[in-house]
Amino acid sequence: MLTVRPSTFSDLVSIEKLANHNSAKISTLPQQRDKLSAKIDASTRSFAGDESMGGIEQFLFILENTETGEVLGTAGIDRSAGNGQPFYNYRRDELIHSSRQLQVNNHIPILYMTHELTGKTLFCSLTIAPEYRGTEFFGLLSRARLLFIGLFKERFDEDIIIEIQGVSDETGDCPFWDSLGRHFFDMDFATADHYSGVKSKTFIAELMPSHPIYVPLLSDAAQAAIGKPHPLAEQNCQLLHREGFRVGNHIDIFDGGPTLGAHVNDLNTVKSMHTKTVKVTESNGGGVKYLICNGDFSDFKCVVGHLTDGIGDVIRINHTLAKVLDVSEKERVTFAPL
Amino acid sequence: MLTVRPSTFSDLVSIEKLANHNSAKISTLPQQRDKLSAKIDASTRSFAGDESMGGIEQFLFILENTETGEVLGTAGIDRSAGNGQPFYNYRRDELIHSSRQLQVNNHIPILYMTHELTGKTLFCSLTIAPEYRGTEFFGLLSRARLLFIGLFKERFDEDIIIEIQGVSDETGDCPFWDSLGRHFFDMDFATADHYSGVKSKTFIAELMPSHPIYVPLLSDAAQAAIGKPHPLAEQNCQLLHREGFRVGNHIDIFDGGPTLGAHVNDLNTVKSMHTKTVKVTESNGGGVKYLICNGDFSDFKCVVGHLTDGIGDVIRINHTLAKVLDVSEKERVTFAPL
Amino acid sequence: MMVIRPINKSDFADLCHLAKNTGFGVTSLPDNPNLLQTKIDKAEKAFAKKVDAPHAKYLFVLEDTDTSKVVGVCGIEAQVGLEDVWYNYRISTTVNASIELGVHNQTPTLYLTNDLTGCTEVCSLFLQSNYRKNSNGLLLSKSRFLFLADFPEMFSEKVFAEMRGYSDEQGQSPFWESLGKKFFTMEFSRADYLTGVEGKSFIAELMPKYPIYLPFLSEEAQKVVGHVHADTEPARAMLETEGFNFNGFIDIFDGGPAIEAFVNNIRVVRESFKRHAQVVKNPKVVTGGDSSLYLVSNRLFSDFRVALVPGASIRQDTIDIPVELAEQLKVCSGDVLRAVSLREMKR
Amino acid sequence: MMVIRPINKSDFADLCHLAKNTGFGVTSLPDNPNLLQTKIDKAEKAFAKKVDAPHAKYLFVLEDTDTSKVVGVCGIEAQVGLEDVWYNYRISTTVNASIELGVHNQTPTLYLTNDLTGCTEVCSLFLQSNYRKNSNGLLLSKSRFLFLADFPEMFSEKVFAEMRGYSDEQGQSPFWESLGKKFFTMEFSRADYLTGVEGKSFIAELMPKYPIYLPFLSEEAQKVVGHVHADTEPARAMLETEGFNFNGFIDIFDGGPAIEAFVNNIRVVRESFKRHAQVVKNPKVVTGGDSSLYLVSNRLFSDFRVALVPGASIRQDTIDIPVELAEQLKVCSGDVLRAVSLREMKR
Repeated sequence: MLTVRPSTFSDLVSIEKLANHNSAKISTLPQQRDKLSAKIDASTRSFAGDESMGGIEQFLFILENTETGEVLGTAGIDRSAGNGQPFYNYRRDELIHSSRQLQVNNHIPILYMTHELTGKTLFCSLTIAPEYRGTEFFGLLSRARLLFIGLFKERFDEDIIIEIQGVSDETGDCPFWDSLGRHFFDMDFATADHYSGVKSKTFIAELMPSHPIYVPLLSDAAQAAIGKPHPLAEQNCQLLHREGFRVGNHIDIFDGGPTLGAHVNDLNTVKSMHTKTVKVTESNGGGVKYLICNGDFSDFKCVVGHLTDGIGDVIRINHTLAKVLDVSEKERVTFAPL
Repeated sequence: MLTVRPSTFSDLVSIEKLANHNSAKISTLPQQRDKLSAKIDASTRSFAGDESMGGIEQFLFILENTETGEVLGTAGIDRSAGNGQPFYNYRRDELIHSSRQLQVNNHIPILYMTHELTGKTLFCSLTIAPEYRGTEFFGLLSRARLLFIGLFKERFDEDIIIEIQGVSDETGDCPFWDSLGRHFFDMDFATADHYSGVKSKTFIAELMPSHPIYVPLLSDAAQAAIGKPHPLAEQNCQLLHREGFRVGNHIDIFDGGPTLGAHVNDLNTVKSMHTKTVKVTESNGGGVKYLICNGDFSDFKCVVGHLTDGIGDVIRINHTLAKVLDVSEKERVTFAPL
Repeated sequence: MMVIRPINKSDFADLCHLAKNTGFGVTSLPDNPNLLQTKIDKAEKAFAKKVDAPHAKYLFVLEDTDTSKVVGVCGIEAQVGLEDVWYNYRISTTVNASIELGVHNQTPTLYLTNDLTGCTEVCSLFLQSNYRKNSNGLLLSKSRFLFLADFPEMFSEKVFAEMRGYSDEQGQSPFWESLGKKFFTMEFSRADYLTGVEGKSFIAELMPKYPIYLPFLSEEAQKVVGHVHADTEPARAMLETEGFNFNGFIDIFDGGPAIEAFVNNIRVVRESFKRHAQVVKNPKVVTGGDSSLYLVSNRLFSDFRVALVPGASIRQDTIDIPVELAEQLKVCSGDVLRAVSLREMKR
Repeated sequence: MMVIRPINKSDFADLCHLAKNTGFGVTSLPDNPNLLQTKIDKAEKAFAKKVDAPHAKYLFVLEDTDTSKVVGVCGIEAQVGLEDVWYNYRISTTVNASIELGVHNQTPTLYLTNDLTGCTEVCSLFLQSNYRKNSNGLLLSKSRFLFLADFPEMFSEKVFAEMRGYSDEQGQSPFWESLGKKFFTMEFSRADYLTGVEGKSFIAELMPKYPIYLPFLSEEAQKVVGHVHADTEPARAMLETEGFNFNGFIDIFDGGPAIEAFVNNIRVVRESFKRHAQVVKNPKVVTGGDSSLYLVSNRLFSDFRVALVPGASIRQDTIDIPVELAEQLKVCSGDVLRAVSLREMKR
């Protein structure tokens, strides 16, 4: 059965393989073993409730085939975007350059560097094995995080954000980068993106231009790429949009990709989730598919399973499900429509 | 009976008296006869559906005692903030100046000049005779506009904004102005505010500093005044907040007062208003107090009256109310809880 | 005989004729009779000291006294930007460096400034094409520096000249195409014309106020920053030999340089000397070429005159002035003249 | 005898002793032995031409050859800002004007720039207090200009010096209190120290990047922009007589001026001349005071030496050098020296 659970150090090699797969380019998951290892360490401490994480918890979930032990995907939550450092975005704004005398009225879009999303809860590091893309397990992996946040709201910011990879071509060329960041970094997008994953963000303060950027001065391709998702990220965008995430005025400073945001209580999964008491039964039970998770913080588990929800407080699940979720009779599970 | 209706030229002298009353200082209603006259003219054309207004309609309502003919208050709606010119605000943002090496992490609030509220629908020109402040008629006057917008949504922007007068003392000194605009305008707040009412906005482009403003460089009093309403505007703020307006990140460029905003469908009056068919009756009928208006665009009328709302489509109102609202049997009225 | 003198009302027709032939490169001499009349009025007031010195806008003409025709014009604005706003871009350097990443980048950055506000501008230079010979151009241009030398208290200590920027054969300015056009949504020629005839408040309204990183402009635009139009190369070279330098200020429309000098560093000012006039009937016969010519001014404010004399006229204590010239210069023997060699002396 | 020469390893102890006494005004000479050792190492490499010329950081010492003690130090950085980032504020003018409202306001505005990147800096000047007499200060400071004159190809054509800004008796800098402190949240002395010992990336991280309108600073801060500390007045005056000018660049921390000159405009460079050495046993008896002193350099790069000789030693074709001095200067009769009067000649 495919299950979402916290990552552990024993997943390191599997995750590394996933991270280095070609299609992972659109993910924010780091590709270097030491960085991955640090990320798993931070996650382990975060799930353990380690107080020294001090509000910058970083959770990394994995999607595992419990029968084969295979790791099929990852999904992360950073409690606090920027992880204690400034979180950079461009904010889109517009100035009107207007002259009554000359009857000119020009709307000039401008990009301002901003840190205002710093500290919001960030969804990140989403990767899934290519053969599972487009399946219900993609939804499971991505949305399991929403159940987790819904269960433990007090541990997260009330605003959730997620950065969507921006437009780049097969060779990795990124028109927004080529027209903007490249002038100041003197390197291609892939290299800058790599540094962004592995270095402290000091270099962004050092290298990114600090003055506002007039959009009309960027190349046409760059202007067109502002706020546009990478084709490979469109499925995820669709899912997020259905979930209640909305495109705001923030874009990525490197590739111009959009940042989606939502108030936690406006998210469909959070609005529609219920918690009921378990009755373990033999039968498969029929019903419709739900996301189902246990209520355990450190040993969080989430799967797709069949349920029949009713009016009472009791819900029936079969043995297999109960075992995978690690819940017994009278314990409680949380579920939301798939 | 106190009624809200469109202004006419015959109201000019009465409005002028109101506008020049001391307490009107917190209103955006112009005080000069020629400006007032132009405003009434624009309003008359807007209520008449004059196409030449071309999306920059300006509506001016008055609160009249229909028995005495006395004008007791005004309230305006500009279809399009800025009325075709840029609408200026400062937008509050924050940059994090952070050095890991030195363990410094400073949040620096910054004000950016922005025109992004240009074209949204603006509530303005609210004035009420002092003896009616604090009565239900203040709510009538202010909220009648919401019924109007709720009835004719397609004629307005879906975002409604309203600027609240910022902090200044009895002598008219304004700490935000004194610390910022004054350096560049070389005049006191009252004079600049006056020009803002009577001149085209070219002078703002010419005189306001164009670079972002670091808030920590302003005086303490100016910093404290950012986003704070004038004490006299607090009652109105309260009402607006109850209505669903929220403080955003925009402030007035002159006095630092807050700009409130809401999506039209999020406003309580709009959400709770109903339109039903009138049955005129003799009895006073009892019931509770409602805001009640007719559905007429050019001859809009709104009053406070008693109703008993039920399940059917018919609502009873007495003769007096019907007369004041200018509605007959079988016509429709719109109402919302007071 | 070629003589520099203040403009006056009777020059109106000649000035209009000149303005017709300037082309759009000379913003300050628009082909617009009303404006030209205003300029003449202002200049007359300036020479009559009827305006405050900082607001004075002087216009001089070059007259061919044989034909009594005005064939050239040049101007001095005592202090620019006191009524309207004077804009330039200043080229600055932004360095972005990260030792950790081994990156060290210099990015030229344009800042919109009003830094030349209050400085003296030499401007409006135009010489009729058939008179572009016999040092007339140098006489016309450099005569202004003698005026500055004679009346320094009327001017700023810094003087500058805006040079027409590069444009191609079609008259297109790559700098404008890449920057100004995107904000003004009009052709260069129209914007250029408007700055001459409308106030400058529309610049405050339309021009981008935040700094512009040069790499955002087209490569052609980047190349021409601080470069002058081919026709203006000689003027630039002339001013540079006089001690003017490019110090990073460029025109906001076409990217042409504003070159500047401290008045007391201008060669004409520095090397000029005072000497008594000696009116003579039969001047010494001139030998040698143009290179030995001297500019001579009569040092009169309202009746300012400058002409050229051969180097041989410069004596130990006096300057020989032929009778006919003395009349044009309005000088008698014994009057103190200011003189300087027209060209830099070889050392 | 007082002689200027390149620093070397054996000067470490003396340099540490000097650094202890500089106070916090001299950022480039921090009281930190490790850093001083690094500085000596870098200087030795520079004089040995083991670094690329633009990256060279030269340190010279003033040695009292009678005691073999180093009593002063001064430095030249060939080109600043090539490895780290060199920051200044540049004071610019913003004009806000509305003809309609009759307003015309000039607002001084500070732009954070890196415009001095690539220029040569003279720096690290410090002279032990009991040696502040007998023209030792002038010898120490001006000897550097002879080095620039002898090896111009190793330096930028523009040279500047940052002058310590104003601070009050308590050592408080009003400019820092009103600006830097609000962004660095630390005391001036600490920030100043950090720029000397840490890299400058923290400036990129903490400093405000948008322009600062000067009226937002306290009145005290506005007043001291471009002003030097009282102790630095003589140094500023000295450099100004050498041809340095304030051109709007100030220190981002204390608002002190950076004053600049083109190398070939520095008086010492401009007036210096080359002449053959004539080693003499019995030098002419000196009459007259300090004012007739001349700086003399041996024009050797790695073994550079400068000392003072009386004006009487300067002959038509040669310079008299007493035997003892010849040994210190490492010159023999016939070697070509560079000389210049220590002070500007009266004209």
